[in-house]
Amino acid sequence: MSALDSLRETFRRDQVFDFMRQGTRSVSPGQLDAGDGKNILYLEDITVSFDGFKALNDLTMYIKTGELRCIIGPNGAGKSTMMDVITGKTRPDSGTCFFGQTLDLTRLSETDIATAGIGRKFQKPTVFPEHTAFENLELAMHDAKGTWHSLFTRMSGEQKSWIEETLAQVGLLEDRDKVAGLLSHGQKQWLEIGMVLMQKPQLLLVDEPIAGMTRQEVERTGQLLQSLAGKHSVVVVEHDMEFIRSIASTVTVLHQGSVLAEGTMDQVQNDPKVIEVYLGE
Amino acid sequence: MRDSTFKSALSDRTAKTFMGVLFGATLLVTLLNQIFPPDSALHVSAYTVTLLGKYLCYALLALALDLVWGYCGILSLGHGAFFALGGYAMGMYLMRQIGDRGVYGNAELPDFMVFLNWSELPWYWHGFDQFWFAALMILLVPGLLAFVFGWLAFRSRVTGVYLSIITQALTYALMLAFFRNELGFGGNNGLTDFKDLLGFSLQSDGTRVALLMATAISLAFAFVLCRWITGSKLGRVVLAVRDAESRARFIGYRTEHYKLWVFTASAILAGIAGALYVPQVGIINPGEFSPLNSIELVVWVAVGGRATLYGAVIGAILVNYGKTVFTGIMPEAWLFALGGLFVAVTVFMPQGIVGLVEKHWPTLKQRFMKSDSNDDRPSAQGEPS
Amino acid sequence: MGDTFSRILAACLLIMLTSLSWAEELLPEETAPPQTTEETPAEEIAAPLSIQDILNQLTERSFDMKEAAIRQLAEQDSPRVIPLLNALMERELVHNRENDTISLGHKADGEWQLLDPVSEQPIGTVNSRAARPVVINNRLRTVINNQLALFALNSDNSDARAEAAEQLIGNDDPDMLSALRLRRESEDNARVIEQIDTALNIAALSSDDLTTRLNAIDTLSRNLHPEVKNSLNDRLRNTEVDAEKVALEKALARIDARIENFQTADTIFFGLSLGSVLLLAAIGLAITFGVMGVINMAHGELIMLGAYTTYVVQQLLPNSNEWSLLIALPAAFLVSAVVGIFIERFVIRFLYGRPLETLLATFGVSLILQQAVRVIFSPLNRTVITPDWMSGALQINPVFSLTYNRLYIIFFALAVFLGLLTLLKKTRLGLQVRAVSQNRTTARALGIRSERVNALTFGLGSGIAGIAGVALAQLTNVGPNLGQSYIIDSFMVVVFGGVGNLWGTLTAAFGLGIANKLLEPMAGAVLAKILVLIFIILFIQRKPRGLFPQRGRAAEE
Amino acid sequence: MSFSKSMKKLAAGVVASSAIVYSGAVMAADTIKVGVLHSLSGTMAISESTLKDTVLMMIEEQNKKGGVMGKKLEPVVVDPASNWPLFAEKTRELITKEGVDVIFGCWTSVSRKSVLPVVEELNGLLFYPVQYEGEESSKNVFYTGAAPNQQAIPAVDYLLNDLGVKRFVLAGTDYVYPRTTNKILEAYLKAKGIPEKDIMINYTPFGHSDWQSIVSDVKSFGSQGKKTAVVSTINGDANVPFYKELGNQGISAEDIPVVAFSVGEEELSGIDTAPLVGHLAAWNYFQSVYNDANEAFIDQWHGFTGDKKRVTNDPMEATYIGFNMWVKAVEKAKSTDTDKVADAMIGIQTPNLTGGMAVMNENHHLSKPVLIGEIQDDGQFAVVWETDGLVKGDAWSDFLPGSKDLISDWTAPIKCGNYNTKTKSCGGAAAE
Repeated sequence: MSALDSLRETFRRDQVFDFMRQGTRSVSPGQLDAGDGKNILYLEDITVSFDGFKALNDLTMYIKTGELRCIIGPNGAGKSTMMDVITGKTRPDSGTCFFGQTLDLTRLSETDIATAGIGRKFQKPTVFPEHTAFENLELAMHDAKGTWHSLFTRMSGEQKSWIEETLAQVGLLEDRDKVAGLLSHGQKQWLEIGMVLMQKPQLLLVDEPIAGMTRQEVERTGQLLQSLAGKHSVVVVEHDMEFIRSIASTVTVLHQGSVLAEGTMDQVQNDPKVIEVYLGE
Repeated sequence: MRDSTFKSALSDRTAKTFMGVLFGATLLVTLLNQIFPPDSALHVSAYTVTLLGKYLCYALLALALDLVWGYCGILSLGHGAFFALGGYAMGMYLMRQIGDRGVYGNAELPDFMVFLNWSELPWYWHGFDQFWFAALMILLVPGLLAFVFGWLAFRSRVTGVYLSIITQALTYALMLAFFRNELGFGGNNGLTDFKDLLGFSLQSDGTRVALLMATAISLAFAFVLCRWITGSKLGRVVLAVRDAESRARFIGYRTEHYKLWVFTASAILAGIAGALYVPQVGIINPGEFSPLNSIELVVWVAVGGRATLYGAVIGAILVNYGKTVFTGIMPEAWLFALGGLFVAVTVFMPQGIVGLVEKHWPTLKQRFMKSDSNDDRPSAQGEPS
Repeated sequence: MGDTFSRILAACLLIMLTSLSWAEELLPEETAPPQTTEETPAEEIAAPLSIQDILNQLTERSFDMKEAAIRQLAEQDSPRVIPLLNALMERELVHNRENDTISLGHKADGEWQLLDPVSEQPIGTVNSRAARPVVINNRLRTVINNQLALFALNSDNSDARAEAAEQLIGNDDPDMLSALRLRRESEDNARVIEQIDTALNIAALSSDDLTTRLNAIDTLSRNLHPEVKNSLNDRLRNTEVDAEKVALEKALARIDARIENFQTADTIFFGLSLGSVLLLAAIGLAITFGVMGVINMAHGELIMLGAYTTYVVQQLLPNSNEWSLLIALPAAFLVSAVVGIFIERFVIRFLYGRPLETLLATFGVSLILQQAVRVIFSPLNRTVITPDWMSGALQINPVFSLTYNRLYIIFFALAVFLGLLTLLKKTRLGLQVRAVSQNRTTARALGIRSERVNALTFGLGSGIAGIAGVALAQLTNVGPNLGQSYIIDSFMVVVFGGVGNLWGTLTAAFGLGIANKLLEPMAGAVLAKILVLIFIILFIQRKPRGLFPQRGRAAEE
Repeated sequence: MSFSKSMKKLAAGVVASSAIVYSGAVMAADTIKVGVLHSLSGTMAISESTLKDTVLMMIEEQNKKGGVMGKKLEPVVVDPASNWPLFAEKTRELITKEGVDVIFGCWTSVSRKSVLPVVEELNGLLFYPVQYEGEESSKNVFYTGAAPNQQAIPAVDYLLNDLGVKRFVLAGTDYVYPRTTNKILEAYLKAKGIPEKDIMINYTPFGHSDWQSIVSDVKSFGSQGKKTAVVSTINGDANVPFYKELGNQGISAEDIPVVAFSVGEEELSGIDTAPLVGHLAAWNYFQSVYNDANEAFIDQWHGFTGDKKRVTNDPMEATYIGFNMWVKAVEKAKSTDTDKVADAMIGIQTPNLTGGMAVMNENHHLSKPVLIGEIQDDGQFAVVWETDGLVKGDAWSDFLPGSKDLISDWTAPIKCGNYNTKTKSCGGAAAE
């Protein structure tokens, strides 16, 4: 944000000066404030439009701390766009998007959001092809991320073992030194999940985790995600109804950029609107 | 031990081989030049010494570029600018050292200022009579320029072709600026007719050899430094930025900082190269800013082989040696050879000479692999570490 | 100052036509054999001399002598005067060193065909070094032109008269003025009258009568002819009369004010013209680089090839310079296109998806092309003749004129642009090009032979570069370095405009062109350029994808 | 050889050691090697490649005559590729590696400046054939081109006296030659009583191609009542677009004559000169000069290049003079040793191509006639004015404050390139 913008910020009529808002800013910026019972993510009337076409149409949705939420919806329903908004890749035209009580995600950069505790696994697995699996995790590891630090840092024993644990968790221990580019599609998916885990995120956004996985792999992924829920909040976007049924507590159906229905799997499946949409396809 | 430190980088095998070859060659040349009388068959003339010195400067420059291009994926078409700025800083020092031995015998002003009747020394020339100051500037000026430029560019995520083109615009603008005599850097003629450096006459073989040595040492130092950087976690992050920038951002790296860091570091190295270059060739002028030079530099790295460091060095030396030879034996046609080489390399050996060698010489490859498993990414094939 | 030179040519031609007719009638009487005089003309001055004698004085080296001779010649009452003066202007009066006489001469296969200056009868030939054209300098040219103008005043053609009158403006030689006055009475053509009045008014400025002077000043204050301004300034320096001073200052102020406006108009025109040059240079690149994502460093050399093609065409058709350009255009297009396709097939084909490496390869290619040209055409610049319809300027008024070549080039650039646009939008090839540039795999899936399309696209881009070369050959050097001087600017334009967007390229070209020209007066040529570059750098920071960002292979990276 | 060893130990002194390198190199040679140091590629190839051919032609001619001192001449051609540091490197190569006895080369000032330290260090011999800004005189360099007082000053005199010019535009490319020349002219014009406001100075970058604004400025500057002329020191490449623009904006020589110092027959050969008739150039030689020596030279040139259209120009004449003088000097000194030849050079006379004699002065500059020619429609110049006698080249201009007291005299007792007549001392490093 350039100096000018911040100046404008200071003089916004609808806002009190920062120094007077001390009370509300009890948590220093970058710190998450999402105690138990509170929601960890607030999306309120978010609208995003790409030259005319509304990808999100005042979408409102809340994610509770520690819950595992599945999001379904036909193509172009705005699932990925929503993820982009949360991770700061896309800026909404209107609406608010808070991480916990204090962090206004629409103001933070991708990096800030990542460090604040939101990890994202992309739809198309993106890992660092020329690094080994181990190194991929090392890079993702929750740690100081400054340039000078990374120049002088040496990996400590527990960091090493932590990485190995995660490798085991995503079942890549024997491929630890394989260059990521050479891993199979499924392995890449896992590696990426592993990387997200290494970030110690509060909130995981998982975009189509099981694409291109075998049956067994799918099951293991399911277990993995469930095991994560609780200490982390997890948002899964998926097409595969079976998979969702197998893991989901709450399901949100997106349609044309806004929430069509929300509830348990059975509820949404019997929801006439949902049926209409899906049969309509 | 995965995270290389300066010490480990110093002691790793490639570095050892590299420095071995480097110092071996320079020492040999030095001895041949100093011990044998000029008329003996074994004598190495001052010509060869300065020539070698020039090659090593270019090698250092290529090394600097390889760091940003090979490892960080930033194709800078403006690295010549940093080289030239370093050169000018050194040139200004040498200029002031001439003192009253200029043709006009003016102790204050360099000759070109006298005959364009400048009344007194422009402010930015002050301090350059001190070597330490000049030395500082050699690091500072290119560094600062790179920092400011990079900060602007990377912050606003200018990438790929766009970045390349504006780096080119940068060096082009600087060239035009330095051509202007009003700027007070001697315009097209640049700075020349240097007398001595730190009190040693630039025309004595002793100084020449010393300069060659200095260049060799700084090249070796830079090489080890680069290996350290690329071997450290920073190096891995930088590679990550090159391969999947957004991914790196989403796991919490301020990629622009990393790019900026590497870009600046590389610019400083380029500056040093320039500073060593000037006293050996005896002139610095705006031609060094010419965008074509920068492009050619990129080609050296491509010829040698990207993201291998020593590839860049080999490329720079080979191409320039070729130039020296061909401009001599086939003055009319050498450009054909050069152009042909560039085309052939980019089309038929994208990994450059080094890549080719590694492919067709498994035994050699083995040797490299062992020592390079940490950081020789392009050739990494899931080798054991 | 208008295009004096071409004006003179026109005048002379007409005069020759009119005068030749008389010459033929009078020939029989004038068949005196060419005699040569050994005496120096100095002594002879008094006695009446034959035309041949007068001419022979031109063998003198001193220009004063020559001038005297010319004036003498002009006074002769003979139909030969005008043709001879023209011959002198055209360097067709030659000094035969063998017998030290002057005669008409034409060079033909290394020899001078000499003609008798009076009878125009051939009087033999001498080898090319035995005779030399009579040398005249600027002063003599002015004298001759004035004399010719004087004659032309009474020509039947009104344009000739007008030009003659303008030539005489600011000339204070009394008998010239009287001639003008004489003409003024019988003259009916408005344009001629205007010119004559200007001339007479200027003369009136130096009359002794104040009121005449004031009137003259008043009428002149509406006149932009530079001579007017000069003479008013002169007057202002010399006059003591306050009333006149005031009047003069008012008049000058008025004139300057008008000139001011026209100068801004000038600057805009210059900007447009520079813009059109940039557009021509960049537009081919907008295809190869913008649409295909090939960083073609050899683009400049393709332009150069176009320029050389123009040269070759003119060499092949030596006596058709007027329309040889029309042949050069398609020729240049073909040559560059073929070379382009060649490059694409043998180099770039292997490098798709690696834009930064195409840069290196094509840089090599550019070196080769340059040296090739040096070897074939020698490193010297080559002459490209500018056809008459392209030289000179469109004189809107004495202070504001648009040079034809630039005018044409502006239109030409726009034409090329529109042509290209329609090609891409309307034709099947255009469709395929865009398809491939968007997504080659899908395009292939749809059965588009992307191989072929690529080759054709690159050929197209290169061909257009060739066409640009034809135009640029009219403005600048045709030499091996032609390309280098345009390549960087072209890239700036394309990137500034936004890769892959033709409209962007158009806007960028004209935008930068005009900006440059607006800066130039205050900053100077170099600084202006630097400022523009810095602006581009900063602009790219703000909008990292240029003016009109567009998706496309180059934009992807 | 023991001698040279001890020498080596004794003297780190460069001159000595390299003198040995040098002599050692030539001892073996039974031919005399002549270095040719002109760019064959890059931006300067346009002008320089012609001079390369000229030298080769002269050598061929000389060898036909039986060489020099019974030895054949052997040309060594290298390509410094218009790259200034490369000029220095190639010089070193020519002298130490090839062991040439003399070098003919350079065109731009910067290339000469870059070569200068090397020839001085290795005590080589350089003949520099191009008109230049002066302000230099080296023991090892002979300047056969014009110094400012052999081109600029007479030209301006012609404008002042013969054409009655009152206002001057000094237009040049922004590098040292125009800068210095214009400084000199400015001082000179002021001395002649031309007020500041009647002098317009304008600099443009190399290869400047868009002259619209500048030409129209000149046009309006010229329409102020007083006779105006342009003194152009615009460098090679930029001239074509400049003259084209002049022609198109209808500036004829009668209105505003342009007198150029860097435009010769060769530059014109790239332009359609019809609209330029009457514009001027000042040189020491024109191809159109009529005398047998010149005709012979032209024929020889056409023969050598096999191209009847090839033109000759002033730098070629300078090369011609320089070469002949060197031959004479070598025969006079009976040696190719630099110092001997350099001493022999002074006072040498050879015919120039304009019907007179060229004299090498003690300041290593020539005495030459100055001619002013008007451009003709056939791309040639017609001489309209020339100096009565020879003008002696002045190494240090009297019109620059820095150098008015400096002279150059390489004969005993002064033996100095920049001798200060005030302090009676040899200032600067050129002393040794």
